[in-house]
Amino acid sequence: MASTTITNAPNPNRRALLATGFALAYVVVAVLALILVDRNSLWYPLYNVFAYSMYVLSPILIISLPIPNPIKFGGLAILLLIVTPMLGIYNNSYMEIAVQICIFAGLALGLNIVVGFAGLLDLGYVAFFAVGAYLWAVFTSTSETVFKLNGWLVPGEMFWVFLVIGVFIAAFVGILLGLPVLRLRGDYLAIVTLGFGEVIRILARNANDPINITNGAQGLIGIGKPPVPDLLHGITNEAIRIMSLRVDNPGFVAQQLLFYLIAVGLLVLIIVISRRLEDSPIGRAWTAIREDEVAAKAMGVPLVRMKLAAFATGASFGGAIGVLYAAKQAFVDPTSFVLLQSIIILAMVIVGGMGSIRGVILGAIAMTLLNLHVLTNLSLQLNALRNVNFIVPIIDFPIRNWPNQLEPAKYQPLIFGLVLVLMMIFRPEGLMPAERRKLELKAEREESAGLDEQAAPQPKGDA
Amino acid sequence: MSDIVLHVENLHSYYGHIHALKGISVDVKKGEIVTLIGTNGAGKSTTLRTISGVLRPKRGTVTLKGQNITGMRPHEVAALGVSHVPEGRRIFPQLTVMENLDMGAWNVSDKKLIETRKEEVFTLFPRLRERINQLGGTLSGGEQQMLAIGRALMTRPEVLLLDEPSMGLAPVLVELIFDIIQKINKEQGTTILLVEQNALMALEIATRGYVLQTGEIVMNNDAKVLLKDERVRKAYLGEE
Amino acid sequence: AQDNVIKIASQTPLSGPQSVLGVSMRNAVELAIEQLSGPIEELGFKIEFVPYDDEAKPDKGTSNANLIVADESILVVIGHLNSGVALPASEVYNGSNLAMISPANTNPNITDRGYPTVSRVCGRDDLQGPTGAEFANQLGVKSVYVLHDTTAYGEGVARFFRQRAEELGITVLGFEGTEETANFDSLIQPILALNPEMVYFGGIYSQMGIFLSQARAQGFDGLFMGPDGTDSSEFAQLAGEAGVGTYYTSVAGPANIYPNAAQFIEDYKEKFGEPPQPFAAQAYDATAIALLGLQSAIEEAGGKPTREQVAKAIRAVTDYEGLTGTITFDANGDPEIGLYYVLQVVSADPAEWSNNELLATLEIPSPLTAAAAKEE
Amino acid sequence: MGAILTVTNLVKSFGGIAAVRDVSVNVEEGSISSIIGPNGAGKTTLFNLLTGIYKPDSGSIMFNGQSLVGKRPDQVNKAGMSRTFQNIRLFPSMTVIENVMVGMHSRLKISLFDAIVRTKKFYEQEAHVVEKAHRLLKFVGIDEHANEISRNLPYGDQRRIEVARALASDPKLVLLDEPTAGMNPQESTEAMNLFRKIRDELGVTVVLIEHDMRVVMGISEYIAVLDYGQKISEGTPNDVRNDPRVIEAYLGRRTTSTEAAQ
Amino acid sequence: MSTTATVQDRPVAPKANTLELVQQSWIYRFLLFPIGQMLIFIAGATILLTVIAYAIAIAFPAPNPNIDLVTQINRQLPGMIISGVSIGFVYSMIALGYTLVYGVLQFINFAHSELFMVGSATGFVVMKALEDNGVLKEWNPILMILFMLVCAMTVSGILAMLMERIAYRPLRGAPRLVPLITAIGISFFLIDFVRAGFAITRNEFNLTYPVRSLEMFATPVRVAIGETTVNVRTTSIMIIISAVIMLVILNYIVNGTKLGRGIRAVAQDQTMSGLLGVNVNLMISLTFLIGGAFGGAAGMLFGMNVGTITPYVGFLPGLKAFTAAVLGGIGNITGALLGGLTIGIVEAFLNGVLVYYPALGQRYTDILTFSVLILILIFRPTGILGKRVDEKV
Ligand SMILES: Nc1ncnc2c1ncn2[C@@H]1O[C@H](COP(=O)(O)OP(=O)(O)OP(=O)(O)O)[C@@H](O)[C@H]1O
Ligand SMILES: Nc1ncnc2c1ncn2[C@@H]1O[C@H](COP(=O)(O)OP(=O)(O)OP(=O)(O)O)[C@@H](O)[C@H]1O
Ligand SMILES: [Mg+2]
Ligand SMILES: [Mg+2]
Repeated sequence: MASTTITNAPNPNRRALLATGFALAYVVVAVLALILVDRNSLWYPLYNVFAYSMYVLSPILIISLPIPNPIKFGGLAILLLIVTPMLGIYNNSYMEIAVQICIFAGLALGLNIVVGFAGLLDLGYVAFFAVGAYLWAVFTSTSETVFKLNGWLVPGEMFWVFLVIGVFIAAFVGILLGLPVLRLRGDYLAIVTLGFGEVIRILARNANDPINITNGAQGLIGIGKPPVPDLLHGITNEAIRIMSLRVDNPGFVAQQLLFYLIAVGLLVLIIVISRRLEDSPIGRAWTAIREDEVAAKAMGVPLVRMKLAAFATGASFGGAIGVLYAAKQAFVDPTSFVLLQSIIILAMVIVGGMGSIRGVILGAIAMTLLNLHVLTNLSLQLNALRNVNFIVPIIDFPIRNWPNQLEPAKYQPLIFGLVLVLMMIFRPEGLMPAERRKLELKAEREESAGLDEQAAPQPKGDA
Repeated sequence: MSDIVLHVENLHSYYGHIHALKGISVDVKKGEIVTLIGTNGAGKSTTLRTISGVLRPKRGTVTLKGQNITGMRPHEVAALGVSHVPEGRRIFPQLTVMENLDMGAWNVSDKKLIETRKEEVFTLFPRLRERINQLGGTLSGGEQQMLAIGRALMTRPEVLLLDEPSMGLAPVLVELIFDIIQKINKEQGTTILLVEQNALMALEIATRGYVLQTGEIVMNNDAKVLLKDERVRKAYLGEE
Repeated sequence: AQDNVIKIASQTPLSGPQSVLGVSMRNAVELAIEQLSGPIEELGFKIEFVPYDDEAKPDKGTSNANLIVADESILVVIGHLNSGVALPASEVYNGSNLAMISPANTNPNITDRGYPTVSRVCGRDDLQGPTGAEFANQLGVKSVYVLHDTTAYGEGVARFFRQRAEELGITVLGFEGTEETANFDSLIQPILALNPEMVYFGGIYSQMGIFLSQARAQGFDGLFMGPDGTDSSEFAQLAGEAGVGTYYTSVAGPANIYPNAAQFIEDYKEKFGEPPQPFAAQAYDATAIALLGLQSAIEEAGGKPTREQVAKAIRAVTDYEGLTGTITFDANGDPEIGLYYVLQVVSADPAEWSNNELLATLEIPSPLTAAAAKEE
Repeated sequence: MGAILTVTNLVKSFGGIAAVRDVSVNVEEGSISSIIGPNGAGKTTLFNLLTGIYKPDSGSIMFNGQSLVGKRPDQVNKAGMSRTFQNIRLFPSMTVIENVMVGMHSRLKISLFDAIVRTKKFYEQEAHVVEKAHRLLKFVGIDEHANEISRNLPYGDQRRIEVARALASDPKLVLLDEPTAGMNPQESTEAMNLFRKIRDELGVTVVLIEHDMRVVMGISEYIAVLDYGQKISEGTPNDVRNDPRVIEAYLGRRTTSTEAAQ
Repeated sequence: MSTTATVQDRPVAPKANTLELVQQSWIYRFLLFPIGQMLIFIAGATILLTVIAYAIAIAFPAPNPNIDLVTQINRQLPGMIISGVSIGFVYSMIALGYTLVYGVLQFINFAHSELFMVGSATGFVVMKALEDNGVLKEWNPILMILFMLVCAMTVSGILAMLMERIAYRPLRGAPRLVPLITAIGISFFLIDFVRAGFAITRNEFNLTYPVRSLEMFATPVRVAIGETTVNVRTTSIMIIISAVIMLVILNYIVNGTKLGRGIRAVAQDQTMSGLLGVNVNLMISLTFLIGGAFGGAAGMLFGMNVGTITPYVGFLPGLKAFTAAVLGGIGNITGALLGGLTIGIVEAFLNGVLVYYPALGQRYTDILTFSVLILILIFRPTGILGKRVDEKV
């Protein structure tokens, strides 16, 4: 984009070289840290917190390197398509978190189109995710739904077709929702989307009576998975052999690997589409709408059509991810699509940096790690220390005396909330803000040093 | 120098990285009308905003009647008798005309006094009396400007900071506003610091003037002298 | 390095609104390991306990499940509270042949999938619900209003109750689900207007207790019945006098009859300073079975067993005399014979909870066992 | 040349306030015209009605042979009428050139598909858009600031961006609402030259609202005067300047005399 | 000053007549008018919904042959109205907090529902303490409720102020979504903090108000209408009375006092208010204090009414109240009031009728309530009372 400013470092070549060297060293250290550790050691959980978090952040590091694109993307491809799968086979939990990160990053990017690009606050984004998930689920679940009773089920091979159908259905639902409500402003839109999210969830929960479509609160079990190609089985077995691992069920690992590859593929596709839309007349129109709706429409931007495009695009990402999610979880029930989920996805967008693709991904990584990895492992660490009756040196405090009530596992929401608050207070522009937003925010905050000015530039005359 | 009401020395203000004021010094004596003129973006409004505390300066001091008020918050400055009518009038759109005036009297607790002052304002601007219960946001531009000035007068300020009171007004109203400024100054003895694009008219009613250019004062003299100055005439009065 | 360490994991909600139950289950597992791992330690192995928090969320549960299977020293999982979490998580466990014993998932689907790794020590909704209906019929109830909490558990058991009740000729005046946890006014109005002889609430004590106290305060004077989610002294606390006379079905033996159970409650209180909640006794039993299975697997393997061996050994445990009855698993992992009890609350005092009156005991075979019996 | 814009009996009221009552105006193609009048006379409201931001209560707007009543703002823009705002309304955190590029939106033919797949058409059009935006920025004289964030530019330059943005959709007519408000005399002289250039070089009809009589009288060929929502006078600058009703309601005696002196 | 005269060419407003004098009087503006408005609205809404309910009952008889819908509605009607109105007032009081803060800072304070929760928890703690000290039965019930109200309002109000000071003030000037996320963070934090607090000190977090031990609250008032007797809980009546009193007071504060004018001014233009001498930060703090206090009061009243609360109790009423605030026109105080009542009453009626159609049931109440919301917003995009601001360009 024309706006990006070029850093004028004294010697860009040397800088690039240095940075690349650093990144390389970083990745190598992270990978070694992950494979060389003794998994039975006392401090493993804590260690794991750092080692894996470090590793997961490496794609962002590589993306930010000031080196030519082919090299950058080559490196990234190696990292994502070779190193991560190997690590994932070596330790399945790494693959799991990687898949979850891809899923949430994809969702966050979808919401980013709506909130970050077009500036429409959508609090019910999870509805589109649900649409995608239920779409695949009802057609493959072994639960006793009308689909099964009437023999409408489809085999796992159809996954790919449904991925595409999911995109369109979700986009369609997005438009359906958008048509009546897009004339609403800001917070009015927020409440309606929130309501819509709840409506979809309530429908999913209740559409088991009188006709059983979704199996209601029981959820749909035994959802189909895309068949694993032989090649992938081969690769997995080979990898297991090379690393001389003892794996109980290689087929399961291969399946996980397949999901990982699909998730990465989808995510890359979503990133590319986001990028291209952002840097196009459509992206410019979205920004214009976000900044000044009246001026935008007076300058010839058709508001409703552009907003619908944003809704539909964001929704379609959610739909595709939903199909993947259903297949991966093999189980779908309404509790995965609660308001809280929408809010967490929104938090990813904002914590990362609204409108910044890289930032949003980072936000998704940070929040997913925090939720699934960091807090869990900290609890495990405490538990491990308790099991060996560890005595904290210096203060001579036996961990075992640590009251049961104060176990960190019980305080995950508390810690999570605190982290959110602190992150926003110290980095209100997000972890990796979009260039545009950074400027915007800086100006505003400097000014509010004295007193808070109106966000818009000084009105010059009125009436 | 005891008659200096407002003393501004070597003021530096920033908007982010933009260095908007680069060492401004201004003195205003009691009962004077002093005008700041200058091109767009010269920093005139910024000077007023720094004085009234909307912006905090990086360096420099603002002294009001011998008291250092640098970096005070706007409501504290206002309590000391400084009224600032900012650019763009800033009427409270959802308050009625009456309530807007009441807001002006925020620091006055004597109810009777408030009533008398309102009367004074209505005498100055009979048009406002007709619109007592109209919402501020629906007034026309000129009416809003009257209301903004009237609101600022509710405290009987010692110092009135006026930022482009004539902007966007019909010629007939421009005249009216200038007349009123003079009247306030003469009848109530209010000291006025006036920022104007309409340099000609401003200099005509002012005692002294300062010329600003990109954040610095480039000229500073009696209004009469400035009016005759070659450069001023050329740059700010639009003469070829 | 530590090849002699065997870990037992638990996965239950430790945070969030359902943490009361989840924590209690986790505590019971810890208690069981502490009390019962002696024989295994004699074999030279150390049992470690690793509790995980599934937050009652399927994603979190699945992701934890992957963490769990990645830790090779974990050989058994005790969990979960919610069927919605157990179903996807057990897919992961099963994928790695890791045995899961469920103390609380009464949803039929848990075992109906026929996984060799997945067993449960609790009853099934499709047996417990009907038990309640049968009992209501015995009481001579003619009309009933059925409520549930819209969860897989609550709705499941309520449906089976309704189905059986209709078969028995009881008029079902209404069937409603609610997410509400505090203000039940709008639920109560139509019930008062319909005036059913009994209200059946498929859910958990925290919701039922509040509902019942409000319903009584507004003049509902019919009978009230719930499933095993009722079985907590907290119910008496919440419902107060309104709760006295409440019927509930349970799969856990009442403490005042089973000396083991009484002892368990005492030990639990002593260790954790509070009474155990519903499903704690089942969690204790599940752990005990896990330990038995481990022991025989170790003995068989002559060293550290594989997960597959452990899962097999657990299934092979027969006639385990637990707090909640005698358990032998069928091929799907259900207890062959489920014991279902019907009890009645006798006092508003929580301390009196263990004295609740046992009205009936039913032995119901699991579907698989029943089918086998029919064939013979 | 005939009238490019014909407004007949336009009426608009807000609640009880009749902002525009029965206004009829003709704008000749290729002319520079002004609308003046006291504050609150309904000038801006008239612009808002023309550009579809407000819907008229009654009356007709014929522009370039088609009726604009009931058209949305973006449709009006596409039909060839573009505008600036009384309170500058740029997209504050977009760069200068991006602002102008947004102005071209109604002339672009890009679908989501083109943007995602990056068809040849897309690249060609983007190249054209950038080139044309630079041309317009040169035209108004701020091309050197093309890549700056627009909110950081001084006020006068922001006005120019607005003009360039308004011209980006190749309009036949531009409406400029107080384009020289807050400018000093020297700057407004430059602005006047720019408006002439718009008409002379681009052949775009110009209609402005102004309170600065020097500008109004200096460049308008035709002036309409509104007061309380009604047209009270119209004609050449000379006609209007000497109309007693205009002097009474709007000009005031002193302005008339100072201006005469210049 | 010859020019002054030329501007004054519009007729002067006519002299006020007696009706206008009455309308300007204090009693009318701050007592009769707001209460009248509430009554008329409640009456209108219930009559409308009653008619609809009967129409539905006659047009679509219940599928269950054992049930005659018209009789059912006859029996339920008084109960539905009272429960709808009382929960409606609870929503209104919470919605006010959303609306006040929104009016001043233009952001949705998602943590507001937790102020409600903290209020209800405070009410519990106070009442429990009274019981433990044996004074519960001795105190005059009205006095006791007042005392509990004051405690709940103080705690929630101060908490709201702290929240603003710590988590929102540093973010002023940041994009609007940023404080939204901090608010969500605070919400998580507060819920878990309260849960942990009670879990540690009392080993449980189901908090049962000791209302049952009080004669006055334990037994409902029985009102016989025709052959049906209706049980009305004293606590419901208490909610309605307290809410009306408090709403009248709030209306007076906001529209009739200098403080209120200051708050409204800050809501519209902070800089300008500062320039006129208003301590902007103080006004914002006070706004949070008032909003928080109302949330706290609602929480305590709600707690007494339902008997048992948990740290998670804020979510649903919070969501409904947020909806109510938007429905009424966010930023508009009367709007919040009417929005809350609308949602409460509509919900009560939907619940009361839907229950008889097994294919629908109460589980669809929320969907239908949202449909009502969407429908209203489609026709009035800024809520019932929101001003239709065609943005002035
Ligand atoms: N809110 C703001 N953010 C960033 N820069 C600003 C802001 N306000 C003013 N500036 C910059 O500060 C400088 C001085 O502006 P100021 O408004 O004081 O000028 P001025 O002399 O009042 O001009 P004008 O006649 O246009 O009102 C200008 O370069 C302007 O671009
Ligand atoms: N959206 C609106 N709602 C209510 N009243 C409005 C609205 N827009 C304009 N008005 C009223 O219509 C009248 C005409 O306003 P308009 O802005 O058109 O005046 P103007 O001629 O442009 O004045 P100025 O020269 O001060 O800009 C004014 O009384 C104004 O208050
Ligand atoms: Mg200025
Ligand atoms: Mg105008």
